[in-house]
Amino acid sequence: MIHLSHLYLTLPDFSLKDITLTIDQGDFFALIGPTGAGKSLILETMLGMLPVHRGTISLNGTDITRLPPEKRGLGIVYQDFALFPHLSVRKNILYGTAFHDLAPHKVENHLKFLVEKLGIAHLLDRKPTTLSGGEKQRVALARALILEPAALLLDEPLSALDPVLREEIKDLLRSIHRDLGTTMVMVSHSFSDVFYLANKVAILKDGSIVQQGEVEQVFDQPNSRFTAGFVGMRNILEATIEDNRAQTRGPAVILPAGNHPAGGFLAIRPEDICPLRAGHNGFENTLSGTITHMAHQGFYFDVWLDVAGLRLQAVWDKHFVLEHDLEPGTRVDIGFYAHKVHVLPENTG
Amino acid sequence: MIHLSHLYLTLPDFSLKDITLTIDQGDFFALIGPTGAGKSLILETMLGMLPVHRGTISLNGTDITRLPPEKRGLGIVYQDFALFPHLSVRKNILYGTAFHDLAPHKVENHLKFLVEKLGIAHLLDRKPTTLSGGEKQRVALARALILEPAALLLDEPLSALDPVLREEIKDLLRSIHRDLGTTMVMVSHSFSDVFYLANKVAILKDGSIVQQGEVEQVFDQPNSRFTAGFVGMRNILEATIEDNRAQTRGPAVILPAGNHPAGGFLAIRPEDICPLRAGHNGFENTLSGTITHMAHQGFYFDVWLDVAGLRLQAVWDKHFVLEHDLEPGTRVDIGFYAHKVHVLPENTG
Amino acid sequence: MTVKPGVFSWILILFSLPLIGLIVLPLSKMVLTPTWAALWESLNDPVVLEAIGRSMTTSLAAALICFVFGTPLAYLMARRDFPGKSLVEAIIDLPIMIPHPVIGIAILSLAGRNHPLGRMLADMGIQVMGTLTGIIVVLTFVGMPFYINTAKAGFEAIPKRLENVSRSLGAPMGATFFRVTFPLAWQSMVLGMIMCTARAISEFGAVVIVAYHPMTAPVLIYERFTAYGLRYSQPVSVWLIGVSLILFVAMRLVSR
Amino acid sequence: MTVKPGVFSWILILFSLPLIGLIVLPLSKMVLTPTWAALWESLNDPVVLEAIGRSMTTSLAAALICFVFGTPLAYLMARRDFPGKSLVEAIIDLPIMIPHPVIGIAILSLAGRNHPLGRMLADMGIQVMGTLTGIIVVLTFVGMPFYINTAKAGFEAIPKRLENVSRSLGAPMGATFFRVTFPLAWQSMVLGMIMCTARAISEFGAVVIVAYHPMTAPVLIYERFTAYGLRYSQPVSVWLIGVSLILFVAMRLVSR
Amino acid sequence: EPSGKVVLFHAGSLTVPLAQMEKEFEAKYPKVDILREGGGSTKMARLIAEVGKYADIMASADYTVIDNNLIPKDAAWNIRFATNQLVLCYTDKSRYADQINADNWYEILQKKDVVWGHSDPNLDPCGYRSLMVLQLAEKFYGIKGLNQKLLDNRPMKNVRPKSVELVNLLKTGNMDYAWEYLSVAVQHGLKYITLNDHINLGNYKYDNFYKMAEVKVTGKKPGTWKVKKGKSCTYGITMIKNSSNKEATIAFLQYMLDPQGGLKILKDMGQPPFIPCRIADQAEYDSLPASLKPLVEVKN
Ligand SMILES: [Mg+2]
Ligand SMILES: [Mg+2]
Ligand SMILES: [Mg+2]
Repeated sequence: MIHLSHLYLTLPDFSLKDITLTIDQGDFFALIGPTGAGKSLILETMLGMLPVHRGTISLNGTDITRLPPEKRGLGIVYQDFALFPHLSVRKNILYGTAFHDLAPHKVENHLKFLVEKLGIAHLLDRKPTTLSGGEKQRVALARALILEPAALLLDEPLSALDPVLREEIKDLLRSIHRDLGTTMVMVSHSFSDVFYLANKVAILKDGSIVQQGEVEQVFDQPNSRFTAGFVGMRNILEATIEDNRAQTRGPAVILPAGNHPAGGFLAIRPEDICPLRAGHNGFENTLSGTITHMAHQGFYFDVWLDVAGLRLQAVWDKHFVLEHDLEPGTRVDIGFYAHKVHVLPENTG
Repeated sequence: MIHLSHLYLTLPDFSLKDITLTIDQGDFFALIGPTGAGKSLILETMLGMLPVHRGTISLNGTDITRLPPEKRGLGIVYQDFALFPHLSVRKNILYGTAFHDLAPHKVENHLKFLVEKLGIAHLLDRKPTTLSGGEKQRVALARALILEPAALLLDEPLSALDPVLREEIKDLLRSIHRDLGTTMVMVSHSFSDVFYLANKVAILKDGSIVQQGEVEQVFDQPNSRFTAGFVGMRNILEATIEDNRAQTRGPAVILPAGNHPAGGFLAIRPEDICPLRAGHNGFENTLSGTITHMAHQGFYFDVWLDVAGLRLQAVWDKHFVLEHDLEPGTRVDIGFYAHKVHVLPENTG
Repeated sequence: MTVKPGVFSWILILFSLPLIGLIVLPLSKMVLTPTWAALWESLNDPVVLEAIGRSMTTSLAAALICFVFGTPLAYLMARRDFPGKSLVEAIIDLPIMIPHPVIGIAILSLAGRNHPLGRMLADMGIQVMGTLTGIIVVLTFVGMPFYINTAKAGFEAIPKRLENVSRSLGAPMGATFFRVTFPLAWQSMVLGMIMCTARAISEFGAVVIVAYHPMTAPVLIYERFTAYGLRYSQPVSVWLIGVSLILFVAMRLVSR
Repeated sequence: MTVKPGVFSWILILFSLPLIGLIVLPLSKMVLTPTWAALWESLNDPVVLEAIGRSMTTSLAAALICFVFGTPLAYLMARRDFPGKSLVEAIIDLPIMIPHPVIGIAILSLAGRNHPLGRMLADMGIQVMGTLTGIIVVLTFVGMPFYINTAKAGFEAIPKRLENVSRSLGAPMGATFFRVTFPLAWQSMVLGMIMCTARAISEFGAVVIVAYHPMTAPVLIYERFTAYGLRYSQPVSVWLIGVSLILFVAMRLVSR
Repeated sequence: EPSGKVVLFHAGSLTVPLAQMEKEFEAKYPKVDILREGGGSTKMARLIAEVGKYADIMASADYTVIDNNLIPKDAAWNIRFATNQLVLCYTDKSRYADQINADNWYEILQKKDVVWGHSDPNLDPCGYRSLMVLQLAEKFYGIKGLNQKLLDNRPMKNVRPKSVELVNLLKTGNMDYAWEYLSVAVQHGLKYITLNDHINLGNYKYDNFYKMAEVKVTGKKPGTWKVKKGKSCTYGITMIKNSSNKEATIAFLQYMLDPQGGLKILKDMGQPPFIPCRIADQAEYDSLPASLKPLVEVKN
């Protein structure tokens, strides 16, 4: 278990403020936020590369706040792989074993196991410069994993890769986590990667944590406009609220039962705004609108609607769109569940 | 119209080979391929920054192969925005007007129009260093557009942006193209961006064009394993073919009518592999399989299936998955159209 | 309040001290020895003032020449690839390794009336031996690598894309250079001029061969040291170093 | 076969020529003037051979000292931030601007018996005036900025992340330095030693004050020039430059 | 009125009095700028004769340097204007400073821990004269091998190009003893041992004894040698033939050789002048500029 407690860090042009996080054994923990939010800094701080000004970091109950990096037992994989260019792949992977008291035959077995699992057994005698991006990332993973780190820190492990490679490495990370049970802490700026890989997430903005929790929970219950936007709620509507009825600038919207503030924002995912089809009549909210424009996105369509003066965005299945000959100008009936309407208090970022 | 004819370019560690392209007035043309395929080099060559070794470039019928960049009338927007850091936003945008014979009041009007359209009217007196990534990209666009370039070249205009900003700028590019009719040539490595924005696409690999044409056509009819993989056909199956029946390593597959090679690869998009629902019985291929694992991707699920020993990947609607309680181990019936099976000859890349 | 600095850091610091000491100890002894009276006295000596003025002006003139002719060269080296580029790079670094007396001798032997170039110069009324012209030529020679290498690094630090954008916006190469490259590289150019001036101010061996008179400050310091001793050379050194430092600080401030 | 080079490129080239000429013309004249006979003759002169050998060995010794003590300093400057860092940077650059005679004078006045340090050295049997020791001290002084700045640039070019990874893999700072940083920065260190040696080989003004005898090659060249004239100094210059160039090429090759 | 630059090459040992003369003369003739360049006399003469450096006047610490290097090509005459003698200089801090005297100096100079030196005999008359003093001392004191024993205790590193440079080495404690002209010792406030006239090269009456000392110095090219014979220290001065500012040059010479002008300064600084100055023969006398003739007599 890694525990960051009220961590403060001040750099000339940036600071981390009051970072408190708990990463449990076996977690795949994601740190996510826009560029410059301080995600990578948290990793550096955990690694011991940056001086902490206030607060503590503990690993399995031991305070490691002042421990030098080499004594922390955390692994790191950087976006740019950071392989040692002067060493062969084998020597890269074995680099750390020289500093640990490991039995040679165990190291050899572990190496064999890892390079098989990562599919790099044929690369052992190559120099890193001759490898592709995906191969480099695999070597970087093997180099960290061979030491069985208490946790593996991943700094945007997918950003430098092509889309095809990205899928490959994503699958690989997933399978490493599943099969080896390594605790992972990943920095990312893509929520879809987080969705695919992580079980817990913390959302950062300007050096502070805006929200954290289980991925599904943060995804479903963003606590601010910022998080709502970040987790893909593209419809954010100003509204005044009375009981469970919200008045937007266009139509009124039924909210889930519960206590709501008098004013604030409604956030709705585009994929939760559905076309009314036969057999789907449980929607609390049914409205009528006109398609203003559409964008083919491969598997699905982005659809923009004008609903009584309110601009809404929906994501609809490609098959449905084609079967129903939807196009700009078409009038459609839509519906969404009350529980898919998220209410955010007025004063959130 | 921009026409590249049999262009060759040799650099110390890379070369472009026999590039022939036609970009029509008003096209949104995408150049796409993995890192290092030579996409950006083609832009540089069109701009006149790199010496062409063989072949010609013409613009509206005039040979511009040897013309210096400043006489070509092409605009460029780079991934890193490349704003002049010592000039205010206003001076950045007006920079090029000093070199063109433009009436001052027209320049002023055009500036006003563009900054309104791009939403940067309030930034005119700022220095570029104080802007966010999205703002920078808008300024870079305004700077190029104010000269009404014969074509606007975009070098990965979305890569340096956060996901949220990326959507914003994507919409903006779309609306510029629609409203101003500017011919666009975009380098990208994401097929989904291309799908959203472009009408034509050329796919590059190792300095050569592998395939080009209308986006929908390339998307539907990739001519090689490489393109198939690139346009998202994640199921690529070795097969022997007789008439319109293909024998994979698992089940047999019905192909669309037509002449097929005796051996080769079948490529099927994951979103074309559908669960069998009531009322959908037109599939030529219906098979039965077991879900091996699943990944929640937000709006949809990635589903991996074992179909009589064949590993297939499908993308299924979230609602469907949840409504039917699908999970690893569930047995499902699936179907796909014969015309969704793409046959690729054996010897392709 | 920080990650514990390891033993290794202390070893680094310990090993770094001898060289720092080698610079600081002799120079501080040099600067601290002269009395205020001696400093004041030498400030009233027109020979001293003239020599320091001459060192400053000739060094600045050399830096200016490097700026005018070295900037294009630095820009070419930073931006263009051409066959023999590394040869040109080596040539630019040559003045660092040529023994200083050889520099003076080589320049004198070109400028003498036994050489066509020398005759040409003489016909134009240009003398090298024993003139400010000659001093400036020598100082340009020794200072040039410093200017060119610094300016070149400055140009290299400017993304080529900015120039590409400028040209795509209709600015020819010249306009691009003056509107984009120059304003952005300006600070490195000033830094290069400072380095060049600094190197030029220190030169003795090459200057003393080309021009014993008129005396630059280092020649005067040498003359004073060998003829009168430490006591009379030190105040000149202190003033020269002091004035140079003020000059460099001023140049940096102006370049902001 | 290429994008038309504009007028501007030609202007750049034209402006670049004067400085290239300023280096190439005097030096080629210098190198081409001596006859083979004169070159051969001076090669048989033990005084010449000794002086060149002395210049080489003392300059290399200075480079070695810079390597040992300058490498930690360069590494600190490249990797650590500390208050007063820009002051230390300025101190490291000082030897470039200190007039060469002043360098010699300053070092001599520290080394004499009238200074505690000088007495300490004398008690240890170390003499500076007129010894190889003294020459090496002077050459270290003048060559040090070249080594430190080049090595520092080399260290800066190595991504800090490689060191971070090494430490996260259990290697303490020292092991990280020797297993990762050092092998990767090796080429810049050799380049720094070449720059340092080159600068040291050229030094005259500071050396002649500390040690007239034993003579380094530049002092011999000066002495020959002033006592016998051009004809007898040129062959020595040619040999010195030639041997230096061979040395530098060899060092570069070894560092591959 | 004379104006312009006058370039004056001179023996390093004349630096201090000449600086004083420059000041006085430039005050008298403000339009003239005297530019002095001091160094070993032999070297300075060679700079003119062999390297072709420009000078108007050459003042040597050994008048024969002018005869040997400059006459007849670069100069027509040679005026002897002052004498000097060699002394052994030291400071309070020199080792054995409290013991040394005119009788035991050669023993002190043989001590292993004593650092002593002289200037380069090939470049500076003071250098070969210092060596002559050692040879004469061997003869005068009748100690066989004294010269060699002394030289054995003087490594080459203690030989410097100019005698005046040694003063700084004494003052900074880098050297204990150095051979200098008396004038230099006086001008720089050094302690010094005055030697017997037989060996100090200061009294022309002992020229016959001085003649027994012979020093080999380098010739016109490396590897060639010529022999210098002992002779009393006599300073010579000449005007260089291709002087382009004869008016101001002659005006300065006229001032310098005047018993009320330059010669007085020399005298005050410990360097006995010849009054009047001397020239070798009538032919040279005839070639003198008219304004100098009254200040000079023909005397050998
Ligand atoms: Mg980051
Ligand atoms: Mg690119
Ligand atoms: Mg004067």
